[in-house]
Amino acid sequence: MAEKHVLFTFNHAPYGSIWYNEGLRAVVGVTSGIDEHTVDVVYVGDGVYFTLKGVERTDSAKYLGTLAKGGYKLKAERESLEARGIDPSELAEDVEVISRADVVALVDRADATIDF
Amino acid sequence: MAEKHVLFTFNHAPYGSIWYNEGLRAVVGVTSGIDEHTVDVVYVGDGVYFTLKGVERTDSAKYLGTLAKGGYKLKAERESLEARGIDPSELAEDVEVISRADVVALVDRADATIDF
Amino acid sequence: MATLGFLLTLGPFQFENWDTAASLAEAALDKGHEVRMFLYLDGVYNPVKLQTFPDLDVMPKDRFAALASRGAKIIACGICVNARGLEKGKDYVEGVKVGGLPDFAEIVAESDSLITL
Amino acid sequence: MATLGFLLTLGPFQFENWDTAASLAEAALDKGHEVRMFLYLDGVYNPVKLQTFPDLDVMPKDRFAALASRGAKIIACGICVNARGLEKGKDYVEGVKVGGLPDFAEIVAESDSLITL
Amino acid sequence: MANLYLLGAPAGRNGLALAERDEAAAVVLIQDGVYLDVKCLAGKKVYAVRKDVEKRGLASRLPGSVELIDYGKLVDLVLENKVINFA
Amino acid sequence: MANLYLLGAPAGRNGLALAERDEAAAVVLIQDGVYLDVKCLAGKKVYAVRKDVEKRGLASRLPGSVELIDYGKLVDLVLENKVINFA
Repeated sequence: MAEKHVLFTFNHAPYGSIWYNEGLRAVVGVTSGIDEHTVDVVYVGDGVYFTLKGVERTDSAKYLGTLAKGGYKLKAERESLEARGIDPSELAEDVEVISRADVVALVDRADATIDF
Repeated sequence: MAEKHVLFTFNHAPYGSIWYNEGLRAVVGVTSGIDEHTVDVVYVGDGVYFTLKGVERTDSAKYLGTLAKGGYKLKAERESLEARGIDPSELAEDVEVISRADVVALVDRADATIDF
Repeated sequence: MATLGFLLTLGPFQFENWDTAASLAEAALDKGHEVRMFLYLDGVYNPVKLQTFPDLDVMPKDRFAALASRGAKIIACGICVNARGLEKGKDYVEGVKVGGLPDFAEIVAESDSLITL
Repeated sequence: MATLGFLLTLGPFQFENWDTAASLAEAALDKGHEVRMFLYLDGVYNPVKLQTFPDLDVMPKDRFAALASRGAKIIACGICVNARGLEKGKDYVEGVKVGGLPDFAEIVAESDSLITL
Repeated sequence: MANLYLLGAPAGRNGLALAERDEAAAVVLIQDGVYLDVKCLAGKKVYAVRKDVEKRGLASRLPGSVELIDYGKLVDLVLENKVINFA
Repeated sequence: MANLYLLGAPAGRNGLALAERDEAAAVVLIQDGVYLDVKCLAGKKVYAVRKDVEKRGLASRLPGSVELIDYGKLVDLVLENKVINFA
């Protein structure tokens, strides 16, 4: 069966709804099965609020730990951060800021996309 | 028991979610029980999309009929319409356009408020 | 002492509203107030007694059961209950009743303040 | 012929997503394609077989049962099922199975295109 | 007695627009409502639920004039004022 | 093969911003995504699900260049292109 490269986008802020966390559970599920897919994890729109330094990550810690071990970085879209007045210095250390053009390049690279 | 005047605001566009319709069911429920409350029904934000002339009202028809019989009008906030580029001529005939200041006056008049 | 009413239209887990409603109701009871709550639409999923989820220490249904046992009057919309296949709430935690919108109209009448979540 | 995959994370009634997912799956089967669907989070409420609601001619669960009977492979997330008190899907319509995220990973592998709703 | 606007999401934006025009308004930010930009409320009393602010790492991003409160205080406010719901 | 952006709500806005920058983009508006303002997509192919547009009374409000399609056509598009999900 075909291994695929899957782009996950996170669109909801924590914690009003649960996609921010259950989406990470799904990312881990998709990367760790017999079908060894690879992924990109990108925060866009209100999703970027999850990448703030001070966000409590208790419930997401195990998924984030697994992803970090797999060499994955969390990516946040610069234009979404700017629109919300968030400076890169306010972000957690494991977050990489990329441009909207970079996100489009990830769209091009992906075999499938999933939005949470 | 105290009869109250209740302000219902409708904030969700049809039909992505069901509040636009089940909110009307609740309005009818609140006006027609032993506790004979009176109501205002105001569409604000994306809720104003429900007041467009061409919106299919099949599922809401019975609630709207009951409200019309009770002498109630649907009210749409002018500023929300303008922000969405909706001209009053595009609205259904049973909709009255009121200003944001008018909505604040309805807030003042209400004993309780409910948002859908 | 006063009476605080709630209208809850979202279910457990997916949205935060159930937790806010339960927390506010608990705080109101702590202060000696009365609590009335109407579960409408997906709100009727909250008191299903068979919830089991390793990630949460306390299940949503347990919070609602505790509220009911402390005297909160919690009523779920019967039409919504049956639509969602919950069969008149036969698998609800103790203390939560199934009713209808006339019960909500009564809650509106009885409550000094009303919170929609 | 191709395979169309779905990830559905919202339940029946409250949001429109279940209807769009079912309609697209029906259209795909009509064209002779294969359908795979993973029900995640509130999506697991869709196939509860006791749904009854006078305002709808066809219940959501009937749409999903029909899809399954036409060969669509529909799998619900077991963790989500149990969290919501649905006891391993014992009251599900026929044809809907309970599984886990590895099944979703397989759906991702098998599907020519994947739709999230 | 104030009109106490309870602002969450997504309806909070609509309530915020009303509160801005309402001289009797006080505002409480709850749940994802703590992301709202409350600059337009200058001069009005604004509260936010402490737990909702802190979990989201927003304490340093809110104006200093916003008072963080717990659920007990929110119950008091809700019963002392008229609640204008926009969750 | 285009990047076929499936835009609903609330994530549709985020997908729209990407589609605007994506030369390979085509767009399908579904569900509450039909309320999106697609002016920024001038020159790109935009479809909308006919049922979602007509129920909402929006047929006359959409640009004439938007092609209304049924679910059968959407299945064809989804299988002929890469789906970029923003429901």
